[in-house]
Amino acid sequence: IGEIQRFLRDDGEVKVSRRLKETAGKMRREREAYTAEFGRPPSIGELAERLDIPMEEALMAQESSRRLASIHETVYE
Amino acid sequence: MQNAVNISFNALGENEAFARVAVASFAAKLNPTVDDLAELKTAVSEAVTNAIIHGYDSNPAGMVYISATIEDGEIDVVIRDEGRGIDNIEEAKEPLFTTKPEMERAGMGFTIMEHFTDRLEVESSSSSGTVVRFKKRLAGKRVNCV
Amino acid sequence: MQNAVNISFNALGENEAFARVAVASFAAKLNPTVDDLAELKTAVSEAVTNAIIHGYDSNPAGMVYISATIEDGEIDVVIRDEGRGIDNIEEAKEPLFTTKPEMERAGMGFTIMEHFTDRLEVESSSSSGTVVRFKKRLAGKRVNCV
Ligand SMILES: Nc1ncnc2c1ncn2[C@@H]1O[C@H](COP(=O)(O)OP(=O)(O)O)[C@@H](O)[C@H]1O
Ligand SMILES: Nc1ncnc2c1ncn2[C@@H]1O[C@H](COP(=O)(O)OP(=O)(O)O)[C@@H](O)[C@H]1O
Ligand SMILES: [Mg+2]
Ligand SMILES: [Mg+2]
Repeated sequence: IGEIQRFLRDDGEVKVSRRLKETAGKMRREREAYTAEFGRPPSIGELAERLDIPMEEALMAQESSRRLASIHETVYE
Repeated sequence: MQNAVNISFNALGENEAFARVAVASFAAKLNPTVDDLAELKTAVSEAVTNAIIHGYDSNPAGMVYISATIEDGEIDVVIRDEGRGIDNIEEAKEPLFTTKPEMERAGMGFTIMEHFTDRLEVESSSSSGTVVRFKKRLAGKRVNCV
Repeated sequence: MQNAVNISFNALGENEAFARVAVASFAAKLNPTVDDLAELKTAVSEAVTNAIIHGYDSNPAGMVYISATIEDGEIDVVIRDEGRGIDNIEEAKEPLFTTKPEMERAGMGFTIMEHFTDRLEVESSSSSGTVVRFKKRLAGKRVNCV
């Protein structure tokens, strides 16, 4: 148990919201870079792999970066 | 094999994020693009918001039900409420039609859902509430014939 | 006010990630620390894995049910299956006790759940299956009196 707990407890008192906001920023930048390179957006798995983060973190981080303004643009374009 | 998940939650705006992430994490099995995933989540948001504010008039005692299944690279999402129902579905789907004009971006919910999914079906009655169902292809989309 | 969410899904190992993320995204409302959330997810994994492999013997037709409520900075999670049940709960909770010794980290599931949550209750019967319930305080934990 101690071993598992040490493995999990690596972030001290960092709040989930702060961690996810940082990850969301990295994901946004990596999405742009990837799209520029390959001419298509990455899959969520590719993005997680390139950033070396677990898929679960990528899924939660995508939520924290949600921007409603873009919906409007997409639909009215 | 078909794989199904069901979620339900109180009609509270703060549960919208839960619903979005839950559906996205189920859809993630298909390894969609981040853009397709964002579109799927937006469609889920619009349907959930409608259930909460129109179906239940923001009464948190109401429950919102979502079922999702995955088959052949496609996700099928059903969002259901047991609220007041929609009188005229065709009219409700019209861009800019709304019964709550005081809201921001009013009247675009169904238009957004139609735009971001591959097939949208709406059933509603004043006795049983509203069922919104959509499908979205998330895998095996790009057939590159060289 | 109390806020509740329910999820259910087929007893497939691939749904474990869905369950983890769904519970985590609900718990995220309380803005826990990264470590506390990781512990909560680990406890959920252990209970869900048990439901799948022990409760249903990995038969995907079985359904796993999770309910979570949040009140006063604490999350309450109930993970239920309608599987074979546990003969002797006290024995099952003993560290290293397992009826599937071929598995990795065998026999530590309940020990991990007990360690990573604030309160653990298990009920089980061969007729109705198993209910595992735990609470975990995620907000307002440390009162720093200076
Ligand atoms: N779940 C629902 N229950 C009852 N009425 C609904 C529901 N969903 C949509 N409606 C009706 O359809 C109209 C159009 O919905 P929508 O296109 O999302 O626009 P908006 O939500 O901005 O009004 C709503 O104003 C409402 O009258
Ligand atoms: N949901 C369940 N249904 C039936 N039996 C269970 C369930 N959960 C746990 N058990 C029994 O309790 C034992 C101990 O569980 P656990 O501590 O998680 O260790 P492990 O899963 O590695 O065997 C299992 O081997 C199994 O016999
Ligand atoms: Mg709407
Ligand atoms: Mg176990």
